[in-house]
Amino acid sequence: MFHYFANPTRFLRLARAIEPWALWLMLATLAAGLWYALFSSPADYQQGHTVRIMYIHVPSAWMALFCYVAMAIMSAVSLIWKHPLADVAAKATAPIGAAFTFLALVTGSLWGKPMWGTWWVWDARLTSVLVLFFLYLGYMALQNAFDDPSRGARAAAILALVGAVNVPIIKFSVDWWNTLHQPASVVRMDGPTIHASMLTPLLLMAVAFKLYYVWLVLVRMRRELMAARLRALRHRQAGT
Amino acid sequence: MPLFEGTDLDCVRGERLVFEGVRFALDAGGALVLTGANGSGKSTLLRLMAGLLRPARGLIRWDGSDIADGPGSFAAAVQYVGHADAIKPALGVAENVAFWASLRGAPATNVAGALDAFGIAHLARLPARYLSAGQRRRTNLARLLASPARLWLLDEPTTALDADSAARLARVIARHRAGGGMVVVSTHTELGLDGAASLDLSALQMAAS
Amino acid sequence: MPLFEGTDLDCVRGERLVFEGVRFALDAGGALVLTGANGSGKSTLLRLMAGLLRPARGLIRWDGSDIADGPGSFAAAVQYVGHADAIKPALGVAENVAFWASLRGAPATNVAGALDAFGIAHLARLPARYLSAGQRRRTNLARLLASPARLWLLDEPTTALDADSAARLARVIARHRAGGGMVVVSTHTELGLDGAASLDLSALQMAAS
Amino acid sequence: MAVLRRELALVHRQGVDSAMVIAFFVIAVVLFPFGVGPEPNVLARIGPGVIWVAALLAAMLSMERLFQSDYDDGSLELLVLAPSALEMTVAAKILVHWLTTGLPLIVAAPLLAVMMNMPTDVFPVLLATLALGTPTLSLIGAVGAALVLGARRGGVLLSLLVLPLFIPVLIFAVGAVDAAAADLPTKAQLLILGGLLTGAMALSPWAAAAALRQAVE
Amino acid sequence: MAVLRRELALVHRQGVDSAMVIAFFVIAVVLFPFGVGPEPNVLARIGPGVIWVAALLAAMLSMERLFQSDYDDGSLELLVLAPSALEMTVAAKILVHWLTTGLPLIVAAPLLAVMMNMPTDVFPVLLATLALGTPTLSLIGAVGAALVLGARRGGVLLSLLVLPLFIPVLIFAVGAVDAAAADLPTKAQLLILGGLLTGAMALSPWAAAAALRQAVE
Ligand code: HEM
Ligand SMILES: Nc1ncnc2c1ncn2[C@@H]1O[C@H](COP(=O)(O)OP(=O)(O)OP(=O)(O)O)[C@@H](O)[C@H]1O
Ligand SMILES: Nc1ncnc2c1ncn2[C@@H]1O[C@H](COP(=O)(O)OP(=O)(O)OP(=O)(O)O)[C@@H](O)[C@H]1O
Ligand SMILES: [Mg+2]
Ligand SMILES: [Mg+2]
Repeated sequence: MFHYFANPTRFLRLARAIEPWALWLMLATLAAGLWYALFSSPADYQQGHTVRIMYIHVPSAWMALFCYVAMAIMSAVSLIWKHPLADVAAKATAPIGAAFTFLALVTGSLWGKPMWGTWWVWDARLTSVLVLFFLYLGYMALQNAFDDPSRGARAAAILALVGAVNVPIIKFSVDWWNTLHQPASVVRMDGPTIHASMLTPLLLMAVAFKLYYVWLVLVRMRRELMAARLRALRHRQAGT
Repeated sequence: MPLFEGTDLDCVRGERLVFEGVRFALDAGGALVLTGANGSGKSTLLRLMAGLLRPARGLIRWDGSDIADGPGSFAAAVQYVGHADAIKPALGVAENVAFWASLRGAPATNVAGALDAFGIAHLARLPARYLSAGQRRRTNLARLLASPARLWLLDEPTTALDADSAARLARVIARHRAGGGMVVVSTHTELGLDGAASLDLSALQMAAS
Repeated sequence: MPLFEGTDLDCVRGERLVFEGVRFALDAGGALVLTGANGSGKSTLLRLMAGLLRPARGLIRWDGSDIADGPGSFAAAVQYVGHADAIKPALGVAENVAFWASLRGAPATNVAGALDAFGIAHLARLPARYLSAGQRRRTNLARLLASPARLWLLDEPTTALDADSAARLARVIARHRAGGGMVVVSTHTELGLDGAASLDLSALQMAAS
Repeated sequence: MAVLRRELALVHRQGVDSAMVIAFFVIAVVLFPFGVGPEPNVLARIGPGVIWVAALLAAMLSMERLFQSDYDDGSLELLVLAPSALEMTVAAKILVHWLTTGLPLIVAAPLLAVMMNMPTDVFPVLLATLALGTPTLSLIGAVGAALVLGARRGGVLLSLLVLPLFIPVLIFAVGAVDAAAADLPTKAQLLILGGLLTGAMALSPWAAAAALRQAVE
Repeated sequence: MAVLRRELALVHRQGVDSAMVIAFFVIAVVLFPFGVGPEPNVLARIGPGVIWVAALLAAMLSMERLFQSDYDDGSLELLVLAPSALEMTVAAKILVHWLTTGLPLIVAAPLLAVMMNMPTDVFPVLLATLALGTPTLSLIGAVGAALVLGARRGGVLLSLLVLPLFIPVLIFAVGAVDAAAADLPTKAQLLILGGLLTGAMALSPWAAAAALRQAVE
């Protein structure tokens, strides 16, 4: 029976090899990014020092979207090709994405107070991000709600795919509706429109966040695989 | 007077008369096999005997007193195994059986032996959600041994059982009767109970109509 | 190449391996009887054959093409009767059967004959909530005749049936096979199917371990 | 359309369902004056929100059973196996759900609006939002109901999955009614509600069918 | 106390239930700002009402399944037949229901009160009303849950039966919080809530047990 629960040995080996690199690179870019962000980049001529919230807010907002897209893609892979690792990866991604979304919400709302004079408005961007956060929570709840883990994984995968319609809504909400929130200035068709002195730390922070994700997702996947192996062992001992 | 008896029982379900004038009597060590075509009223009679239904007419007496007369010694003396399984998928097999035993005040030490008697000792710690139809039924039957009761009411107990388990059940019933227990069982197949009385509900219906 | 065949089937349920290396083949007019102890995987194999479950390894082919390859001719060719009844208590017996027939595109005129074949024509207008266990099962089996299908998958179909109905079922199956139909049936009792192949899942498990 | 006929027959045979949904809706709305106190201007202010939140909860509550009984009694397996497309079956079930729960809400809404002291000239907009919004609720809810089949505490889980997706409907619907109350144009919000409905119609039967297929595994 | 142990084991084994109830409670409360608009003074005004209505709906939603699974799988028949008193069994189930749904609500309430902009000095009163009120909800709800066993669309029917009985609890609880907000004495309302709780404790296990007995016929 080993071929199904067989340890994806190759994956485990690869993961163990990548993890330290990801961790150290992440720490290095994070340190550089923070230094630029806090000391080397200028304060905005309108916003003053509050602009520095951007270096957390924007990368975490990007990560919130990135994690969801990754989760949806892996869900599709697991539904269509039934690749067992895809399930594990999607499952490992969800809480990370939820945490980044939470971070984007909190920093955004901290930023909103000085900029817009309120913590929260019900505009399209903010509302759709909140929906994204709830989607993450629903995904995790659904996954744990079944007696049979593989059933939970399949149901949650479908939810992830359905929820994917929210992603373009978040991305383009600022263009489709006139919102308080400002439109894209980095990721756009005609190239970035912000100054290099702000772009550098922003990109550094974005890379650091990505690396953090890579490291954490690998660690979580390894842990999940161990747990699955343990379960299989217990089933075998339980008889039949 | 027999220990367990019913006299002139009529039963109405959903405004329809299921049977009338049924009578039975059972003494220590006795067995009663209910047979009859589908819909002749076997399950209905068993529910009457358990006290889940009330007869429209007639009396069922345990040890001389009407079983409908509130909680008496009867509740402690009877165990009922119906079509439904009463098994919680989230709990282990042994936990399921142990719960019903402790609810009836029996010690948890009986459980292992009960599982063993039905050949499911190796499944004891498996969550019940993983059981097949026959394994579920055996778990359900293990309840009978986990807490002692004089009277067993079994509704088609061999459903979903393989031949080996059906033989085990026959042995378990024989031992129960040898110890003074009684059993009423409905069935469509041959159970192999020695010296059992039998009540054919189809024949009764013919006679009535 | 046989009309319906499975090769090297492994099945995993709830992270547990149920069986491995099962193979079967069935041709027009053929019958396959699944036997084996409780928990040996009969119901699981039937669900695989119906396409409700996917095998972890191996292929099931109908008329040469994999049944997992989207909706093909297979869906129209197969009828499955599982442990559950699929009967709505609020609808009448005939209405219940007629719904499943019309869902499969069969005319409603078949229904009366189907009920008659299982001896429940007199119950046609009764709401299904009043049925006994055996009457429900017969209603469920009547589906088979109400809309024609080449392949019948029956999971312990004689459960709760009285002797008379079991004989009716055997006749119905024989007629179906004589017309070129096929049947796969799991059972713990003797069904009396002539010239049926049989697959003992318990024996298979022994051999594997 | 055998499914449509059976579902309608079931609803008809089982009688009082729609009446119950209306009753729930009314009771939930009536609870608010109890909870908030009967000051007319506060009530009028929160009126559209309360009516819509109640509609949402009513839809969710009645949603839970959409596939549950079919799942429990084995009908679902047969529906999945049937040669007719599962997507159509699902669409028929959703349609019947809306006819028996959404439509009654629309009928009952004006009464509640009067109770909540809302000005009569916003009624047409309120009804328009309900007409566009409640089918969306049924469609989205069906996906959720299909996903939670067999889960523990399905009801609560369903609310977790579905309420966030209901939020956009709620916001734009209440936005439209509030705009109408302030004599502003409501076309934008109604268009968005229409868009949500179209999107849900396009996606939800497929998603729900996929969820049902994996539920019977 | 076998029942108590089994129920707790089931809850424990099935894991995230209480978390889900909290989540529902939070989402339902959060819906209101969506529906009503986020003006701080309006929110503070309707805060206690919204929190209590949400608590009520959360209790009701989780209530529905209290006896349902036992009914469906035949456990209920055995519980009725068992020699131990059915009333005690019912009381144990109600206790576990409260521990897993009522208690978490009390824990989550301060958070929501902050979100609704309620002044911090009414928190003790809010918590006191929840502590006295939520067990009453569990007790009343259990009777309703027992009564609707086997009914179609049990969920909606249950809400119809139970919500009217919940209203007195709602009124006095919100009354107490409002009084606290206005610096008035709250003892009277809290005493009434205590009285309702005592009455419910005395009556409900018997009523629920009687309802269960007739449900298995
Ligand atoms: C809770 C409130 C907020 C939320 C949920 C939120 C959400 C987001 C999201 C999801 C993105 C990524 C968009 C994309 O990839 O195209 C983003 C980007 C951004 N946000 Fe926010 N935001 C919030 C508040 C704010 C505030 C108050 C400001 C400052 C005025 C702000 C400024 C920005 C900027 C400058 C970007 C980068 C846009 C770009 O260059 O692509 N956000 N926000
Ligand atoms: N949903 C499920 N999840 C995980 N394992 C399951 C599931 N259903 C059944 N099993 C396991 O698969 C094995 C085969 O079950 P199956 O129901 O196919 O047996 P069966 O041969 O039909 O037995 P029976 O004669 O008792 O009906 C059993 O050991 C059972 O524990
Ligand atoms: N809940 C009910 N309400 C009304 N009538 C019922 C009910 N349950 C069963 N009946 C009717 O009572 C009669 C006897 O049913 P019962 O279940 O006792 O039959 P049975 O002998 O056990 O049959 P089987 O062999 O099929 O299990 C049947 O004709 C049935 O239609
Ligand atoms: Mg019977
Ligand atoms: Mg089986």
